[in-house]
Amino acid sequence: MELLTHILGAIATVILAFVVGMSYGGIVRKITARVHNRIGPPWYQNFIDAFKLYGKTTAIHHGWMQIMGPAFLMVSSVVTLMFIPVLTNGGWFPNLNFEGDLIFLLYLMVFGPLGMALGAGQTGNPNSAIGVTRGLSQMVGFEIPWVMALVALMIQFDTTSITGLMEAQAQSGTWNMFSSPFAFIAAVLAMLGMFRYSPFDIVGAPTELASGPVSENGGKYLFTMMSSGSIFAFVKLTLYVDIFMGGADNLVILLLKTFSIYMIPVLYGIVSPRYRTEQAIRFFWGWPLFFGVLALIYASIF
Amino acid sequence: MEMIYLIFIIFLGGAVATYLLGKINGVLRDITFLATLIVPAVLFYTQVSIGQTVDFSMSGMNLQWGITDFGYIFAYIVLGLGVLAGIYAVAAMKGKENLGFFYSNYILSIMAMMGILFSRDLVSFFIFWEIMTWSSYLMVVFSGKDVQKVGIKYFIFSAVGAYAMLMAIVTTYSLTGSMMIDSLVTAYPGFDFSMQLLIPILLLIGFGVKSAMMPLHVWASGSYSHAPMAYTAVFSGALSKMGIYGMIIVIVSLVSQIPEGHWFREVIAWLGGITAVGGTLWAVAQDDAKKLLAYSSVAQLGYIIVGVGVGTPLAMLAALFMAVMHGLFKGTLFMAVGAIEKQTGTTNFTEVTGLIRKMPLTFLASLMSIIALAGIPPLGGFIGKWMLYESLVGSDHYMLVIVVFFSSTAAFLYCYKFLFGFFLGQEEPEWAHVKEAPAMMVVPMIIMAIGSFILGVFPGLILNPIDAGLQELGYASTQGRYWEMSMLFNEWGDKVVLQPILYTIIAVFVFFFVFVVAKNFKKTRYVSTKDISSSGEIPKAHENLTFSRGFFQPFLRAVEPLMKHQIDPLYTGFGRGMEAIFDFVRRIYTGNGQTYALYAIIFAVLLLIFKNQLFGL
Amino acid sequence: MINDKNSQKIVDIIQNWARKQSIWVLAYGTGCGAIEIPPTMTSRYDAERLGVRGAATPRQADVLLITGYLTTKTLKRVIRVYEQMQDPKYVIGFGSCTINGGMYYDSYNTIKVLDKYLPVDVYINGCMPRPESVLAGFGKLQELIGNGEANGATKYKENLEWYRANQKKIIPNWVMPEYNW
Amino acid sequence: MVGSPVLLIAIPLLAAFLIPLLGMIWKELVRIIPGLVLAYMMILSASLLYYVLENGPIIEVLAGWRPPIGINLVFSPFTGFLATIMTFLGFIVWLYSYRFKRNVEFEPSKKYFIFLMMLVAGSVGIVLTGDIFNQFVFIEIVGISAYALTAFYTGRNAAEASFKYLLMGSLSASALLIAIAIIYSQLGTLNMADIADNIHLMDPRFKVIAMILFIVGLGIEAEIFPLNGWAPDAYTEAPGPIGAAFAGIVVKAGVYAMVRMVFTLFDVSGAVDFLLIIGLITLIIAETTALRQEQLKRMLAYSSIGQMGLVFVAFGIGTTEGIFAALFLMLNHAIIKPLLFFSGSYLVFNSKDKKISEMNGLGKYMPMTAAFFALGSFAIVGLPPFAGFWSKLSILTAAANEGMLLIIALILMVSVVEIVYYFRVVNRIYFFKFDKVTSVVPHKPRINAVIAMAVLGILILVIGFYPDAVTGVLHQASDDLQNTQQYINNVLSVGQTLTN
Repeated sequence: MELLTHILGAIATVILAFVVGMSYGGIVRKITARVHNRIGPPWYQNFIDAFKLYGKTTAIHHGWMQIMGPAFLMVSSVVTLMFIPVLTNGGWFPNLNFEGDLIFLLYLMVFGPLGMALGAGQTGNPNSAIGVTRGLSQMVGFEIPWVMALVALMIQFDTTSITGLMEAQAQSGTWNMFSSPFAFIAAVLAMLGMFRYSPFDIVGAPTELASGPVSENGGKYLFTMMSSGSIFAFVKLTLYVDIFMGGADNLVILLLKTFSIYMIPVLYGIVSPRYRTEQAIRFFWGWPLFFGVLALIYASIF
Repeated sequence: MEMIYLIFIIFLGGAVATYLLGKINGVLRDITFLATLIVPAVLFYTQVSIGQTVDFSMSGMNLQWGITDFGYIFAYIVLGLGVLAGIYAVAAMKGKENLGFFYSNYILSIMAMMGILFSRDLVSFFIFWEIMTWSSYLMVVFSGKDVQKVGIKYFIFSAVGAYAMLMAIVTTYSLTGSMMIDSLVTAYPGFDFSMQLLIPILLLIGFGVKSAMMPLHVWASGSYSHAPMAYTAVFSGALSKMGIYGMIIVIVSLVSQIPEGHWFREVIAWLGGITAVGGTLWAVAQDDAKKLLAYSSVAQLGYIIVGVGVGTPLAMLAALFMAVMHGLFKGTLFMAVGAIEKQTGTTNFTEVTGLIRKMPLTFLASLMSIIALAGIPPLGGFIGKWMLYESLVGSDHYMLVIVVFFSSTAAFLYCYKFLFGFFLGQEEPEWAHVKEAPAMMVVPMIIMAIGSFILGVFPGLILNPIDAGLQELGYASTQGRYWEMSMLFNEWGDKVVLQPILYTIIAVFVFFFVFVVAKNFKKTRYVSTKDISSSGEIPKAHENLTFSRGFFQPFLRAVEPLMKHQIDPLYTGFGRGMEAIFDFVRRIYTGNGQTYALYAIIFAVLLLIFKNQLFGL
Repeated sequence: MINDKNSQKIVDIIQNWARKQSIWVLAYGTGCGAIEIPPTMTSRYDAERLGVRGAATPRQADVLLITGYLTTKTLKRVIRVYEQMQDPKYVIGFGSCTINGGMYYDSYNTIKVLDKYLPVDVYINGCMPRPESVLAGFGKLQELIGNGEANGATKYKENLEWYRANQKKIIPNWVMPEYNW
Repeated sequence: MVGSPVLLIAIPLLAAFLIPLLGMIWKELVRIIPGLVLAYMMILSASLLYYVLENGPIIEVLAGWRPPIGINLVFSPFTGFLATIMTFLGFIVWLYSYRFKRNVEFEPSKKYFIFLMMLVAGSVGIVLTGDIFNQFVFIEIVGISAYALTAFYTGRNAAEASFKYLLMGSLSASALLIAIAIIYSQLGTLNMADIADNIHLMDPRFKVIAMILFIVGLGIEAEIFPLNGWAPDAYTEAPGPIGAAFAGIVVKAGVYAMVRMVFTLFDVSGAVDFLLIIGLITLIIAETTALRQEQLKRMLAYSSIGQMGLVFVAFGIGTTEGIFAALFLMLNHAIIKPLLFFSGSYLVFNSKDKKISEMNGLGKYMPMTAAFFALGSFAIVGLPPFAGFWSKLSILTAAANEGMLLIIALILMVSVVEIVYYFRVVNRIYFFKFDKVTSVVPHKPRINAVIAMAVLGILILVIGFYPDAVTGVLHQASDDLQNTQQYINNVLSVGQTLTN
């Protein structure tokens, strides 16, 4: 019975993540359009796009790794989702979130992009490979402040578990974004890179790289990537909410918090042009790193 | 006869027999070679028990051989990798010249490594250490490429390390009057402070060279890449671990006994961290797979050194676990490179591409090993890294954890480069003829890849012996505190359960593969990699669109300041300078008899002048 | 269940609705018409509100936009791009040049009638067509898609030999992969 | 007791005079007789050594004149050990060069074998004699045969090398003669034991001058820096096996004389430390010079000098362990360096200019020779499990026991240099492509040469794997050298007993 709850809960989580992620994507498009003084597509535009992509034929492949790539990505997103506490007390989504910790999560999150990169590599399109190298390079950039922020939290609360961090926030009554502000700043700056909006959209850069890694993938491949990307966005946002904003007791609060934090990279991105790769890396090794170090010092002092 | 002697006699006899049979019959030689590896391995695991020792005396010194719990961990690596790489070597080296020499050297290295693990005294330790050094040196120069540069560099560094160690050994002997490692450990706290510092430093120079610790690592990239890949698997996988083995003994048994040891360990840990970062960055910059893996080995050994330097029980578990894992996955990767080299004749990423459909099994093995190397769950590499991070955070090494994490993240870059460079990208007609490597090469790779998978899911299999080994060194048992058979905990009570991860991954994967991808698989057809969207152009057969040159150029530009300062030119400059000085010294011998006679007279006069100082009269 | 004809119809209706709401355009900037795309996409006319969006590669695109005159040299590339696109796919002929050559009616090296070489679903008249007409063209295409009448790709498949013959007349050195989906 | 130590000197000298006569009967006898003589010497010396180890030293009085007046031979564990090495090496050199220059004229080969025999006999004489003037005579015998052998290949270079050697040899002889004269004038005796017994009576000023002259004179023979300028030329220009004989026999005799002088003859306090210093300087200069050599034999020569420096360092440590280590190193050097010279001379034989750079890839064409050279290189740089390791280890332990950490570090650094130049050669021989342009078709070693090399090679391995085979002898020998008083007593007691 418990197993059934687990499975059903897992499916519910995936659906929730998919829906929320996709809607957020649509909303972002809408917001972007409004900022550009346009009307923009409806908020459900992403669902239509996804459905259309799923309906397209997928007539070709360049080898089995291209097929596996999106599958890897999806697996990674869903498995990562399984280890994220969606709601504070588990609630409707009793996943595996009490059995993992942050470091594990960090590495699990890499699994998908690497698989995806392999898939992109097999297509033989140079743009794909270039996009992948950019993405990996950028990842090295933002991982440093991000990990610094996480380590600062770990030190501060003597736990590496996400649930542990949430409990610690619940006990102290303040969110981590207030109790360890530097870590929050570093993490938020790292988040700019993590979401790959402008100015850090160097991976897909449509005008330079013809959308980069996905340039050979249409139809169902693209659908898989799109939906796993949405799930992934949800995962990241929930993770931020969990570790910096005390988690969420119910769905409404979860949506509020995630949306508000999501606006940071989105709004920053709308008004930004694109960086070159090395500029992006150096950006992350500038102020974000500084705040990361501050966070570490702060955490080790207090 | 004592089983321990028997093992070494088989090794030695086998080495000689293999060499001699190599002159007569190839098949017989191969069989002898494999038998010489497998029989002692079987004897070792069945007949030799931990704690069993033999004593003998040589040149007036009492020596002792016997395996400890701690050595047993490394014996797993040495013999396991030795046998598997040996099987691989038979197929990989087929058709090469001078195979008897290669095989007997191979056996000698394995023997020397086992000897190191067996040695309970410093003299036999040193003897086996040197045998290991020169046998591996002969392997490095086996290919005949850059012999004077790479080979000599390796040997000079090894010699410097070994001689530093020898100095420590004789100093120990003069201080304790015994060559036993145990007596050194017992007597160490009683030494005066300078000796307490000198002996570990000298020993660590020796071990640091073998384990490629910065700044003693400069030999590694050349040597790893110049030795035949069949041997490099052992070289990087097992031989470098001997440095770790010694380092752990020194740090845990000696340095920890003194109050200043704390700082010592910090230095070692930081050296390890710097090694990891430097190795990784240089690996990213390489265009040759051998070089890439060589630098990657340096980096991985850096992690292990970090663990050793930190030295909490969890860190030691991590270090040793990573040592085992590194043997597995780096062995596999070097083997894969060897297979590719054999099938294509090159190991350069800019030349060979798109082998995935030609060598799928090699790709599979490489993929699993790379996942393990990158530390991505659910393969074994993750366990080691996870434990290392936990231990670093837990022991307040905040900056070090960032350094290690940076290195580990940057490792994804070269991981991808390796897979992409060889297996992905355009399939060129140039490589259309390439076939999968022979079964004897593929099977060991697959076995080892599966091994790293199994250890990823059931780390307890190897953590158990590691725990026993650590107790041998004086650590309290960690049983149940950090790990179970398939579960890991940290000191703060969190845990990672490995099997659910595996199940989840498999379940989701199967779901997507079956219902999303495989359902449509029939409808899709394979098109060649020339059929890509490249602005409407149709790439010609000879047009290679693979992106392989300057692969991580932007990244390298970004990290340029970190890579600008190399230690290698310093050594080269030092070497050059020394040679120049020597050349100057050489001119003392003018070749002129009159000068020599003059020297003699000057010498006599000088002696007369300084007779009071010299002879005290 | 998909095989069932009626349910297939329902699925088709839903899918067609989705397709018409989501048009990913590969703007092949062959001629001067490409200059009209930016105003169409940006704030004044904002085609995105109709679901029209640029696609970077033919693999992802639904609509191939031939913006203006097409030289004989470019034709081969355009055909290649079209054949790389995944079904369902549509072609919009943009500007007079694609209809009858326009001002290049007597040029030796432009394609006069695009329809002889690629199956055009919707023409947008004008030289240049203003963004309003472009939007009207997209609206027409959406209408066709919604009705299931935008079947240029099917036409191309059925009359492949005729198209090929025409294409080969223009392109002397015909080295192309076989088009077989 | 199987024979008298006198025979070790008398028989070869006698044979040397008889050989030309016997050669008239059958030419081959010129080659065979020296072999028989050397074999006899080897067996005699070994059996005497065995006897001596059991029963204590033999003091042989010549012509009935008792010590301290007459000349006496001392066959103690120390001297006997050295004599055995020398005779053994003499035999090995003969074996190696038995067919040496088979096709050349009768006359050169006659010279060659006669001088070889005299070289061995003279060296054994230097070691065995208990009389300094007699020692001087033997040094001259060795010197004359060595000059002649150096100039064996009649040519410009050989003549020049020989002349340099002669020049330095004359200097050495003059210095020694003056020193002997000073001692005789002061003490009125030439017997070593007697001198040692009465040295405290000597005026310190004269004593020091005598000793300095001794050091200069013997230092030339023992190749200490800066008196060793002749050595590289002589080693290079002499035939290969003679180089081996120089390294294995002649230098050993010089070292012996030097050590005997320092340890037994004079009671000067700083002399042992002086050995250490001069040994270190010699070691460092020679090894660094060897690194930059282009000719193989010259490199081996400098390496040989360096090893001698190391021997002096070991002696200079001054403890029994140090002496033990020095003797061990002498033994190892005596088997390893000839092996290197033997195999090296075949490598040189196959290169036009004797240059190292011309030996590319010879290992493939001369596997045996190259293997022996590699074995020798491995052994001489002190890699276990070969012989050289144990002597290096014992030197270092001896130094460590005296707390000489700096010296250990210096020795080890120099060892690294040594490794570099030896491995450069080994690399070339084995791992470079065979270069037809600079090399002629390789001459392969003859069977007798292979046997000679194999014997040495096996010895290296035996000592390497089982050093206890020789350590017993070495311990006794080092005790013997260390114990000066016993030496004096032994020798003089023979005189006493005869007087009574």
